[in-house]
Amino acid sequence: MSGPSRELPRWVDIGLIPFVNLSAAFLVTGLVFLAIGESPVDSVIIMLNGAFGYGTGLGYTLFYTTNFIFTGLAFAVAFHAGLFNIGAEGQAYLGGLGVALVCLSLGFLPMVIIIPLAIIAAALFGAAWAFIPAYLQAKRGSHVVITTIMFNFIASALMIYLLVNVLSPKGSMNPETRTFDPNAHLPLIHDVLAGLGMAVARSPLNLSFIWALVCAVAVWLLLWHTTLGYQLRVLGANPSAAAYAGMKPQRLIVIAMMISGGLAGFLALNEIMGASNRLLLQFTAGYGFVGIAVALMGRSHPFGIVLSALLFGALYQGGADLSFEKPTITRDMIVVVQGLIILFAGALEHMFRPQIARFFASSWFKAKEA
Amino acid sequence: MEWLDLFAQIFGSAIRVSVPLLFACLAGLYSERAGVFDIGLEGKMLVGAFAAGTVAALTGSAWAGLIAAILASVFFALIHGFASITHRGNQIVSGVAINFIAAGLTAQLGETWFDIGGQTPQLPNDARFMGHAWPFAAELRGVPVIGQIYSQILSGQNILVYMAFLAVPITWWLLYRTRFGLRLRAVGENPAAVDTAGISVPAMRYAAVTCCGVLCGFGGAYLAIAQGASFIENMTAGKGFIALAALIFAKWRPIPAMWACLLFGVLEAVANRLQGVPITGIGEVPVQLMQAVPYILTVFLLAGFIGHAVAPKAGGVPYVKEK
Amino acid sequence: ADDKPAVAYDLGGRNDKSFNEGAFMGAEKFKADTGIAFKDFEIQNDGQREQALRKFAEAGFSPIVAVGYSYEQALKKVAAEFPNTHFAIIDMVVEAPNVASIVFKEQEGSYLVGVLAALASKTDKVGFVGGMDIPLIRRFACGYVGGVKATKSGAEVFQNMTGTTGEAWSDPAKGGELAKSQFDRGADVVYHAAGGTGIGVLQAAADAGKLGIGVDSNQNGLHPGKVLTSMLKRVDVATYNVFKAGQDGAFKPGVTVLGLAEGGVGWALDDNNKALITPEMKAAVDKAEADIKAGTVKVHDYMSDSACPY
Amino acid sequence: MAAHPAIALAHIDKRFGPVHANKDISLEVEKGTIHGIVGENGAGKSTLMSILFGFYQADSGDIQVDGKPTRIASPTDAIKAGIGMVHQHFMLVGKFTVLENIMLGAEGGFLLNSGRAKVRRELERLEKDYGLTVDPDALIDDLAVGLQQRVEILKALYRGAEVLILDEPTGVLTPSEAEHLFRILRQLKDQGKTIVLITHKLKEIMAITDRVSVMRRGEMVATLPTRETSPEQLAELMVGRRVLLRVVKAERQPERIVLEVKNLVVKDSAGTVKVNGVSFAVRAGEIVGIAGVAGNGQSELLEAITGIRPPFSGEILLNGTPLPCDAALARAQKLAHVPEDRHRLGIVTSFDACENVILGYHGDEIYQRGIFQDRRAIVADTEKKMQDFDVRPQDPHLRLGLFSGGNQQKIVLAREIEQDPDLLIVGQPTRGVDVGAIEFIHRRLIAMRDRGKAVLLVSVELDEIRGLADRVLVMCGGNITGECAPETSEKQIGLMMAGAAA
Ligand SMILES: Nc1ncnc2c1ncn2[C@@H]1O[C@H](COP(=O)(O)OP(=O)(O)OP(=O)(O)O)[C@@H](O)[C@H]1O
Ligand SMILES: Nc1ncnc2c1ncn2[C@@H]1O[C@H](COP(=O)(O)OP(=O)(O)OP(=O)(O)O)[C@@H](O)[C@H]1O
Ligand SMILES: [Mg+2]
Ligand SMILES: [Mg+2]
Repeated sequence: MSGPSRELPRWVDIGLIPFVNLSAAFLVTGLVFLAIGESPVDSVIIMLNGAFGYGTGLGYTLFYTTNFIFTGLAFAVAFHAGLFNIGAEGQAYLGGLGVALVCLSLGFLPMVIIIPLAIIAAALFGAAWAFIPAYLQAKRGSHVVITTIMFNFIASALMIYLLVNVLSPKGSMNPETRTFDPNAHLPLIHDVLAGLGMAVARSPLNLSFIWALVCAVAVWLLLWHTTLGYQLRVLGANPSAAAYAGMKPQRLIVIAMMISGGLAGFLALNEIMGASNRLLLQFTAGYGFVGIAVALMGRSHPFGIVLSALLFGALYQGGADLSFEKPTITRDMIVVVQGLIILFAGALEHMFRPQIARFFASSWFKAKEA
Repeated sequence: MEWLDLFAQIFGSAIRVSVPLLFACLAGLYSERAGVFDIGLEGKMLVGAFAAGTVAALTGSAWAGLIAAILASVFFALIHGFASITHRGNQIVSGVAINFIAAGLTAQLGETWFDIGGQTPQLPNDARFMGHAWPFAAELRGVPVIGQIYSQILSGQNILVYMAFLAVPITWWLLYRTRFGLRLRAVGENPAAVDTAGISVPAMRYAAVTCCGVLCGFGGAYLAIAQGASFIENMTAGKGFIALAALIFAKWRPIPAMWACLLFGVLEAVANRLQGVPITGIGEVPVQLMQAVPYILTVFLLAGFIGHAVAPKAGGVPYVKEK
Repeated sequence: ADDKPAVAYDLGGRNDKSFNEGAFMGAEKFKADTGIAFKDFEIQNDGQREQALRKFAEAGFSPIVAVGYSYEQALKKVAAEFPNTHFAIIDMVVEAPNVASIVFKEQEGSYLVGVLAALASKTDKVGFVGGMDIPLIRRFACGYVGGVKATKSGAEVFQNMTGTTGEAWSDPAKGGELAKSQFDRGADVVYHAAGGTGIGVLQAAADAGKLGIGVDSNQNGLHPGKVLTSMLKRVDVATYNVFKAGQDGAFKPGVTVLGLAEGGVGWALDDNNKALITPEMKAAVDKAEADIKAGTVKVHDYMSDSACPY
Repeated sequence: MAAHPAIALAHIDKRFGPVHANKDISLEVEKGTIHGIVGENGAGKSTLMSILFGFYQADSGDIQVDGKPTRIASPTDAIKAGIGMVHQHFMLVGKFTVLENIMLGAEGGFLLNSGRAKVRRELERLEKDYGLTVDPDALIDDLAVGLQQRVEILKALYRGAEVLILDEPTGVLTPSEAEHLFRILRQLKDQGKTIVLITHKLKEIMAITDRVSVMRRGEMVATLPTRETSPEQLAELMVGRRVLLRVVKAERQPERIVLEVKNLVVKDSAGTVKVNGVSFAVRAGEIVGIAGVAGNGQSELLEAITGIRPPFSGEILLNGTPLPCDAALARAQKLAHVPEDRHRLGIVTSFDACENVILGYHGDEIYQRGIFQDRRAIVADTEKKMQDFDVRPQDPHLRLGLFSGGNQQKIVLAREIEQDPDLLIVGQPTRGVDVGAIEFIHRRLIAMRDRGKAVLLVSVELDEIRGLADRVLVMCGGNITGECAPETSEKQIGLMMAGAAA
């Protein structure tokens, strides 16, 4: 009986390999910077400073991080159950509808009541939008990847219709709702801290950041410390074993997707209830798709996801500052960087593994023989 | 008489609209039939459009633009192949990455090179593929049905339109009548069978994604230098995904793919035409509903309510010999 | 204070050949005239409006011109945070002591190009392609219809809107299709108020041998001889004026309405289209202009009652 | 030796990561003979043949074909050298016709048309020569396994194979189909073809081969003329020591009925009837064995009883009460199940051992603490079970995939047996398990019986059935074709397995 010789050390698996992949992505990014005639080094300095160097920047970084935690967790929960939910975009969009309906109609209630209601609404609407693809996958075998793509587009059409024809005030130029009553604004962190006597820079960072961290812990507990989570993971790792063990795969598929959709819906808490305070078009802005990369980078583990969400948040905010500082660099550059990270950390995640494995196999040997 | 005219107009418009869908749909067909799923059609068309717009602007030649579009799109197709064939990465993730990179890179490079808001410069007509009227088109316009079809639908389209529709029988022929097609279909169903028959699975799949890249290049070129006269940021606007829907709708077969694209084209043409016009008995149909119809139809199909779409068996699964 | 003017463009971007480009031209002219540099920023999504304004304000820029009505909410917030910074917003009214709001009487300019379109049309059918379906664009459409009908009461005007989202401003393929469908129905002149989408409209007109009408900036040069004229909306003048006032320390908050009389709107005549404008057409449009300025002709403002009487 | 051997392998070595699949193997196959290769699961037989066919590359070693050193870097090279292979898992495209499958890779030109005609002609000839009849225009998916296998053979012959390798060809065949196959193989041999036959079934080796090679744990331990050996000797060579074919067990009187199956009909997902109105009973204190060639409905029968696959009709009673089709409820009614296909059903290889120990019992109260799982209880329970079943290494946190096959099986057995069920259903309990573990597992099963539990055992190993069971049921074609005592001769049982009534 031999030991786990084929295994790479855990730190290599969750630390070194993602790091190498990320470095490859940044290397190529550097080449793109050179290609458009910008110094990569300067750019990195500006981005780091933009993301972490001053209060507002840090606030924005964490604000974006919040979005990515939600969508990253959303992807990860479904992924653990073996489902590829690329519909976070649409689910978050619908979550926005739920939040907006609560905030618009119940804005007269005290904040302590509105906030939980909005959380529930975000989760319910997001989950409801995930339910149909989930149900079709469970009962009719329609592949959830394709149906969730389709549902992103359907959500977009639906929301445009609602915003243009139903929700926007008459005579308004923008298809967006009126601004919510102050009771229905999620408190901004700088306001909260000011109330506690701490002065921090203004930014849209709001209480949903805390909620995102709570969700990360909750997802971790769910997946690794509850029977439901156990069942979801068995379903993902070996669906036949799930059936053998008397689990109900169809029900689990629906549950996993609905949890996933609910988490995606929380994106709206941050964007709609926290920042813009009104429902507007396309507020999801691709966060749902980036969530895939966030989850993959974070090895689908909540704590990994929080870290990689921070990375993407910093990238977003640093990128915004960069394009502000350097007129030649547009925000699109950040889209490129994200794409490269998705490519190298996601699609090409196995590229460097054999080399690394070989390296460790050899040093392993040496250590053993010595 | 008037409704005949209307019909001809809508159909003419539907053809123009469906051309990029058709290119992308056939592109996806090659790739997915070989077992490589591709949600990066959108991105590849976009880089194709950008390359076409750029090179046509620089050289003044539409053909140079087309070749550039093909090369650029094939390059991205090969990245997808590198990730999903050579490195057995997740094909969905790779597709998402391609879409991101394409969207960002085209806009950034456009901005860097031309500094006109991420677009490429407006092209003069001789740097575009222009439509050419067929002989006697104008004269026959008045002849009902045949004349209308001839003059309003067949005549006056640019060469890429004809190529798109020609690509359908060619694809059919390649797929079902040639060695290449047999192997391509086999590799999407059971790559191990292909492997043991002494055919390289990676080579077949690379060939397939290359075909995919070529056709996406055509689609992009059509948008930028035939239908339009420059590349514009994000000008594919979701067409790659509608094409994907059409591909599923056609159950991964070439001739039905054409009908699916035309159907979706007609939907858009009708939506354009009926905008703001109330339909008797129904009232005004929201444009958003019309826009969502292709997606809704596809979901219905996938759910098995209209026939059943069964994807190529080995689709989406990397081929691993030594497991 | 030292003068640090800035411009934040709308989604179409600095070089949209149209609305945003107008603001850019105005700023460039200011720079050329005064030697004072300005900073500008193109947002990529709605979320950045607030961030862009705040960044400018924090960096000490003033006056800051926000181009486009979509900046309303963001400006309300940021203007309150930075009471000592001067802001201006175009196409929208934001009431704050440090904000200047500049709006145009687009209906008047549109009326004039409507007159020209009616006279240039041989089929007595003309078209209009709008961008996003919002009251502002309906105001363009309504003024245009007014001009057409006043000239040829029997003329038919086809109207299409490209869409209902921001993307409607940058979908030239769709713009082209809409224009073609209007040509199919017999139109031979088409006016667009659709930003980047309009590029496709003008292209389709040129391809089909029909006439297009440009908007905002002078677009006559895009397809010389194929663009009948352009409805000028002098965003450049507005931007220039705000910058200039900032330089002179004469910033004036409140609403400024720029119509024909104020030189805020107009129509473009240059070498590119002078062959298309016959003396009779010029006479007719000059008369209409005089009538409007004199108040004898009142062009209906769609936004006053969300209706178009023509 | 006068002529060259058809195939000569010398010093073939192959590793898959840590698994040393082939260790310095040399083998010669005489021309015009049928050469058998036997060995336990995982001995490396398939790997060796895949190397010969160019599907895998040997890490070192040489190959000679017909006396000429040949580099076989891909199946193309092998085909060129006149080697054909029928794989354990068929390499056919289900949606293609027979014709297209045969053409694939040998289309004979860019256009398919000319090739098609040629294949048709060639098929006719092969049909005449060897009696290999198939409809060239039938879809593979519509063909029975026996016919699919025929297509595989035709594929090889069409490519001009002189050496034909068959990897466990009879595992999926009924005895009569197997008989037909052997007739074909003999005919091929008579025409001068060389055949390499991999199988687990010593009977087949004795019946048809001229020479036989035995592999054990990646090594070639012997090559003998078939005439000069016996099944006992081969078995001994295979496992490396004398095999106890008999299990010692005391007499026991069966008691009340625990499981009763009445007129059970089960269909597979494609709708074909796999179990065709089967009735039987299992009493407390007895082991009932179900014998039969794999694929004759045993799997579906087990799946129906254990609640994984809904039966089409019929009744299943456990302790007198109807058993719903629900694996969780079945467990709650004290039915435990050791599945046939461990990797597919029984375990999750990417999970830790302790997470596998609760599989199926994850809802049990002892594993819960409030709304959370009680990790400590789970680990403690795992440690206990590992100790009881001598699982090595005894690490509850090790990923299950890192345990050897025998230890994985022990973990599954520990999980199911320790639940102290009334009825234990066991499929292939010793598949891929070494001899030491086999004995251990057999003893545990008998201990269950002796505690008055009911055990239903399904195995393709006749010896195992005959050694363990108190009663033997024989299944064939979805029917129970007979019941007999374990002492019944192998030949007699074999007849029943082939469908002849007892
Ligand atoms: N592709 C592979 N990757 C890794 N390990 C493999 C691979 N193929 C086989 N092995 C391992 O090599 C060893 C020999 O396997 P092989 O399939 O040759 O055995 P076999 O004798 O054919 O067994 P069986 O009788 O079960 O078919 C086993 O331990 C197996 O797990
Ligand atoms: N696919 C694999 N991946 C990783 N490790 C493996 C793999 N297959 C086998 N191993 C490792 O190799 C060792 C030997 O495995 P193998 O199944 O050959 O054991 P064995 O000697 O046959 O034991 P047993 O008789 O209990 O089956 C195992 O302990 C396992 O850790
Ligand atoms: Mg084998
Ligand atoms: Mg073993």
